[in-house]
Amino acid sequence: MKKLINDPTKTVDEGVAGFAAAHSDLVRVVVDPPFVVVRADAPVAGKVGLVSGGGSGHEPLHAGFVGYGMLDAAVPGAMFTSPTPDPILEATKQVDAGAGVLHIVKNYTGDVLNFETAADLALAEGIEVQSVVVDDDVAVKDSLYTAGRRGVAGTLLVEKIAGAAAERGDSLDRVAEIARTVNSQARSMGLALAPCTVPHAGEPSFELGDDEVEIGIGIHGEPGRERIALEPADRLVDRLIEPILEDLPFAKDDRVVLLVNGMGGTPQSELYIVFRRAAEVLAERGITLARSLVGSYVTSLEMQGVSITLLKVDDELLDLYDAPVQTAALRWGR
Amino acid sequence: MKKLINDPTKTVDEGVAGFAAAHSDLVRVVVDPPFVVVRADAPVAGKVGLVSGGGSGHEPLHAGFVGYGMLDAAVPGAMFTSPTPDPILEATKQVDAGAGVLHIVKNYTGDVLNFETAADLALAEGIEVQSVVVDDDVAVKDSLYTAGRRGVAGTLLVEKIAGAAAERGDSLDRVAEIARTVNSQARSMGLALAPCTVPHAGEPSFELGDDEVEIGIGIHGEPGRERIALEPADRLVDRLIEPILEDLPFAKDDRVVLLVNGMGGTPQSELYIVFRRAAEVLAERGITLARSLVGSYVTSLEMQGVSITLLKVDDELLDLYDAPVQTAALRWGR
Amino acid sequence: MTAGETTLDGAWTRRWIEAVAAAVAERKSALTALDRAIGDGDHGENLDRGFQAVLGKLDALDEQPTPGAVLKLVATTLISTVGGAAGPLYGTAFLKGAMAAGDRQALDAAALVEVLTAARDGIVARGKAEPNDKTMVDAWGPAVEAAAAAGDDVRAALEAAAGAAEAGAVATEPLVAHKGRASYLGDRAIGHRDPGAESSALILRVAAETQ
Amino acid sequence: MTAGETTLDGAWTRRWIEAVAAAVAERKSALTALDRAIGDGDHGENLDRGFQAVLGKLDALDEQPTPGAVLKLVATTLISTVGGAAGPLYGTAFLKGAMAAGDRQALDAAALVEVLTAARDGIVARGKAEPNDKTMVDAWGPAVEAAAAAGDDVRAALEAAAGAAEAGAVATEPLVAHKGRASYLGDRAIGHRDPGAESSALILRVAAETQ
Ligand SMILES: Nc1ncnc2c1ncn2[C@@H]1O[C@H](COP(=O)(O)OP(=O)(O)O)[C@@H](O)[C@H]1O
Ligand SMILES: Nc1ncnc2c1ncn2[C@@H]1O[C@H](COP(=O)(O)OP(=O)(O)O)[C@@H](O)[C@H]1O
Ligand SMILES: [Mg+2]
Ligand SMILES: [Mg+2]
Ligand SMILES: [Mg+2]
Ligand SMILES: [Mg+2]
Repeated sequence: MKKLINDPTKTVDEGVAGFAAAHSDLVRVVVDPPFVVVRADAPVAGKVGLVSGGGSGHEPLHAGFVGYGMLDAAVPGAMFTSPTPDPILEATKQVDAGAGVLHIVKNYTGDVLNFETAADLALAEGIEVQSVVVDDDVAVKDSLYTAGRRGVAGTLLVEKIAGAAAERGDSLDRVAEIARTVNSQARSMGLALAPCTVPHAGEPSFELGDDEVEIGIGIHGEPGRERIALEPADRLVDRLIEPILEDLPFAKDDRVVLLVNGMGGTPQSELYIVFRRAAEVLAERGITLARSLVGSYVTSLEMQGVSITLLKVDDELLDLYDAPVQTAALRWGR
Repeated sequence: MKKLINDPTKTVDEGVAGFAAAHSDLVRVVVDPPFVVVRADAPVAGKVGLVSGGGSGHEPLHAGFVGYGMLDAAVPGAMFTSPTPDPILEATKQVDAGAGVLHIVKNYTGDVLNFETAADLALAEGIEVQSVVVDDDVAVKDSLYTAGRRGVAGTLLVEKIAGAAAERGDSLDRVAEIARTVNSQARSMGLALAPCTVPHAGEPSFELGDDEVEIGIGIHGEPGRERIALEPADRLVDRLIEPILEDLPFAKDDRVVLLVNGMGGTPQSELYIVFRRAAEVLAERGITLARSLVGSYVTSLEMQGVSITLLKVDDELLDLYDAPVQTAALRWGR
Repeated sequence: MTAGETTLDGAWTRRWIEAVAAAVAERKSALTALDRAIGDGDHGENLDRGFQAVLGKLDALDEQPTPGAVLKLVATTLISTVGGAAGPLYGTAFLKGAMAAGDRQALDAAALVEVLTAARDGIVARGKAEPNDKTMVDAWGPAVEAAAAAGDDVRAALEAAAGAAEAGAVATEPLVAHKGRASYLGDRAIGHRDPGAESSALILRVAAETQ
Repeated sequence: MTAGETTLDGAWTRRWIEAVAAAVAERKSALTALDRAIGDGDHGENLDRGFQAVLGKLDALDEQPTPGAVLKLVATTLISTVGGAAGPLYGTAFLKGAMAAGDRQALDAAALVEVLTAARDGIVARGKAEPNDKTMVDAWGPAVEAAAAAGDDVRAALEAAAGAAEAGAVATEPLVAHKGRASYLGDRAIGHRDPGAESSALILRVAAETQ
C-alpha cells in the first residue's frame, strides 16, 4: 500500500482540512463534531437545505458537490463508514432556513440507520426533514432477500438535479419528489480492474488476478457479483450497459444523460474509450444522448475501474441538470 | 498491465473519438490528418488562435482545455510522442482568423522540433505564428548541459491565462508576451509512487520498490532524478515545494496560484492532503494563497503521484485567471 | 471471588465493558478481515473506535453507577462514534438493554434475560433481520434463548449465552446473506462467517469471563 | 552479384530502406527498452511506425527512381509519421541526404560521403547536439569520418560507416547525456546506450549488408 498520506487514522481529517483550505470561497468546515462541510453562505434564506453524506473515500462525493445549485452540506464519515447521527444533525441545523431539509442517503444499512436517527433528532428540534434513499445499482437484485440496491454514481445526478430544484425555490415536498424521480429513472453498474486499500486496513479490499475483472462492484471496495477474465473495453462496456438498459427499461427515443464515472485510479483517456462504446450502444438502440458527463466523481479511493450511469430525462429534468452549479467538483453556468 | 482499452495501438484514436462524442457542444474533431481537436466555433473572428499539443497520455491536457477562454485547438500525438508537423499545421489553419496563431509548446526536443517545422509551414502559407515554450519543471537543471527544463503542469496555467488574454482581444504579440510571463513566473515539481504503462509497451516505464518514491519525475513516465524511501505526505510535499520556492524565488507577500495536480491514478483525497501541507508552507512563509486548483489535469496515464505548481500573479494575471472558461476539463464563469 | 458469587452490579458492568474494549482492540484485525471478505473491511476498526471512546467516558460515571447507567453510556457513545451499520445496531441494543435494566442496582438471572431480550429486540426492530439472514441477530437470538433456559444462576446464564452466540456465529458460515453488505454477494457469501455475529459472540464471551 | 560490384542506385536504395524497415520491426522492442531506461520508452515504436509507413509509400515511386528520390520519400514520410525527437531528426537527415544526392542515378563513394555528411549536418543543425552529448550524433559523426577515410570503394565505405556507428553507439554508454530526454537523468544515464545512436548504427549496418 503506497499512499500520499501521513497518519492512516488522520486521512479523512487532513483531506477535509485541505479541501476547506482550497475552497474557502465555496464552503466552511464545522469541526465540532467533526466534520461537516457547509456551503459558505448557508443557510440560504427561503431555500430548502440539501444534506448528503456517507463514508469517506468516494471523493469528490459529497463535499465536492457543496455549493450553489447543489448540496448545502456534506457529512463525511470515517473511511467507507457512514457518519454517526451527531454530525448529520449538526449539518441539518446549519443549513435549515425554515423551508425544511432534504437528506439524500445512499442505500446502505449504516447510512440509512444513521440518517434515520439524525432525522428523528432534527424533527425533535423542530426541523422538517424528508429523506430520499438512492439505490441506482442494478448489480444488486432488489428483492426481499438483499439489503436492496446500493446507491452509487446516480447519487451525483440526484444531488445535481434536486439541488437545482431547491435553488429555484421549490418546496421541500417538490424537491423530495424530484429527487425520487431522478433516482427512479437512474440506473448504474460498475466494474473494477484493481481493488482499493483502506489506509488503516493496509490490505486491498479484494484480490484480483492479473487477468481478472470484478463485475458489479459497489463503491466501498466490496467484491462484486461476478469475476471474469479481462476482455476488451468495448465488451466490458456491453456487460455494464445491457443490464442497465434492460432494467428500467430504456427504450428507443428516450433521452438520457450518460455518466461515465471513474473509480479513482482510472485515467481519463480510458473513461473516454468507455464513453465511446457506451454512446455507440445508445445510438444503436435509438436512444438520444442528451447530455454527457465523464470524470471520476463517485470513487473508491484509488480503485481502478469504471461505472456507467444512465438517467432518463424529460424537459424539466434536463433544465434542472443544465441549471448553474458552482461547486468544487462540478461547475457550469457560473 | 490492466487497462480499459481495446486494441493497444488504437487507444489514442478511440479516446479522442469518445472525447468528441462526449463534448460535441465544445469541440469538433478533424480526422484527416488524424487528429486535431478544434473549438466548435473556430476560427473566432478577430481573435488570436491558440494551439497546443504534444504526446497523448496527459489527458485532460490538451484536448480537455479546448473551448471558450482557453485553447482553440489541441493536437494529440501518439502516446507520449509529440505529434508530427502535419496535424499541427492543420490545427493552425483551422483556428487562424487573421489575427495570428500562438503555439504553446512544452519544452521537449520532439515537441519543439515538430512545432518548429509546423510554424515554418504555416508561415509559408501566410499565417503569422508565434511560439511559447513552456519549461516550468524545477526538477531539471536549466543549463547548457541538458535539453532544458521540461514543460509540465504549469502548461495548464499558461493555456488558461493566455487563452483569457486572447478571448478579451489582445494582439498576438501581447498574448505571446503574457504566455511567456506566466511561464517565467511558474515553477513545478512532481513525484511518483507508482509508474505508468504505455499500452503498446506493456511494461511499466520504470520499476519502483514497495517503499520507494521517485522524486522529480516528468510527465512521460520517465524516471526522475532521485529515488528515496517512502515518507509521510507532508515530508514529500516539503521536498517538492522547497526547490520551487527557492527557484524563482517566491518571497513573503507574493500572491500565488497553487495547483496540486494528480498524475492520473491518485485519488482526490490524497491530493487534498498534499494541498493542506502546501498551503501550510505558504502560510509559514507569508506567501498569499490567491487561488487554488486541485485535480488531475496534466497526467501520465495511470501513474500514481502528484505535482505541485506555484504561479506568482499580479492583478492582471489574476483577472485573466478568473476570466470565464468553458472547456471539458476546466469551467467557470459560463 | 469464586464462580457463582458474582453480582452483576454497575462495577461488574463496567469491568465487562472495559474487558470488551480490550478484547475488541485485540481482535480488531480479525473482525476486519471477516468484513473484508464479505463486507467493506471496517467492522473491527469501527467497533474499536467506539469502545475506545467508551473507555474515555467511563470515568464520567457516578462512583457507584447502576448497570443501566453504564449500558446507557455505552449506547450513546457507540451511537455517536461508530457509524456504519454496527453503530446504530449496537447502540440500539445497549440502549434498549439499559432501559430494561432500569434503576436496578444489580441484575439477577431473570433481569439479565430481560436485558438480553431487549437488546436483541432492539437490533431486530432497527435492522429488520430475521434469523438466518447472516447477521448479528444469529448470535443474539440463540444467546437470548440459551440464557432464558439456563435457570437462576447468572454465571450459568452468561456462559449459556456466550456459548450459544459463538455457535450462532459459526452457523452463519454456510448461509447466504439477506441483510447488510454481504447480501450483495449472493452465493459468494457462503463459507464466510458474519463479522457482526462474531463480534456479538465476542462481547458475550467476555461477559461470561468477567468476574 | 559479388562484393564490390554493388551499384548504389535507386533500386539499391529502395532495397536498403525495405531492409531497414524489416530490421527496425525486428529490433523494435530492444530499441524501446533502451529508451525506457533513459527516455520515455517509445523509440522503437516511433521508428517502426515511420518505416512501416515508408513501406506503404515505396510503390508510389517511379519505376527507376534516383537514390535522392527514395531518400526524399523516406524523409517526408518519417517527418509526417514518426513525431517525437527522432521524427524531425531522421527526417532532416534523409532530406538533407536527398538534397546532397541530387539527380544522380547512383552514388559512388565520394557521393556517398557527401550524402552521409549532409545527413549528419542536418541532424546537428536541428538538434544542436555536440559529440559526446549521448545522442544519435555519436553514431553519425564517426560514421561520416570512417566512410571518408575508406577510399573509393562504396562497399568499404558502407562497412566502415556501419562499424564506426556501432562503435559510436557503444561508446555512448558511459556518457552523461546533454541533449534529449536522457539529459534529465544526470548521472543516472551512465551505463545505458543511447537508443537513437543504436538505431542509427542499425540503419547503417543494414546499408552495409544490403546487396
Ligand atoms: N439489517 C441488519 N440487521 C442486523 N445486523 C446487521 C444488519 N446489517 C448489517 N448488520 C450487521 O452489521 C455487521 C457489519 O457492521 P459494520 O462492518 O461495522 O458496518 P458496515 O456494514 O456499515 O460497514 C454485519 O456483519 C452484520 O452482522
Ligand atoms: N538534440 C538532439 N540531437 C540529436 N539527437 C537527439 C536530440 N535529442 C534527442 N535525440 C535522439 O533522439 C533519440 C530519442 O528518440 P525518440 O525516443 O524517438 O524521441 P523522444 O525522445 O521524443 O521520445 C535519442 O536517443 C537521441 O539519440
Ligand atoms: Mg462500513
Ligand atoms: Mg517520445
Ligand atoms: Mg463493514
Ligand atoms: Mg522516446
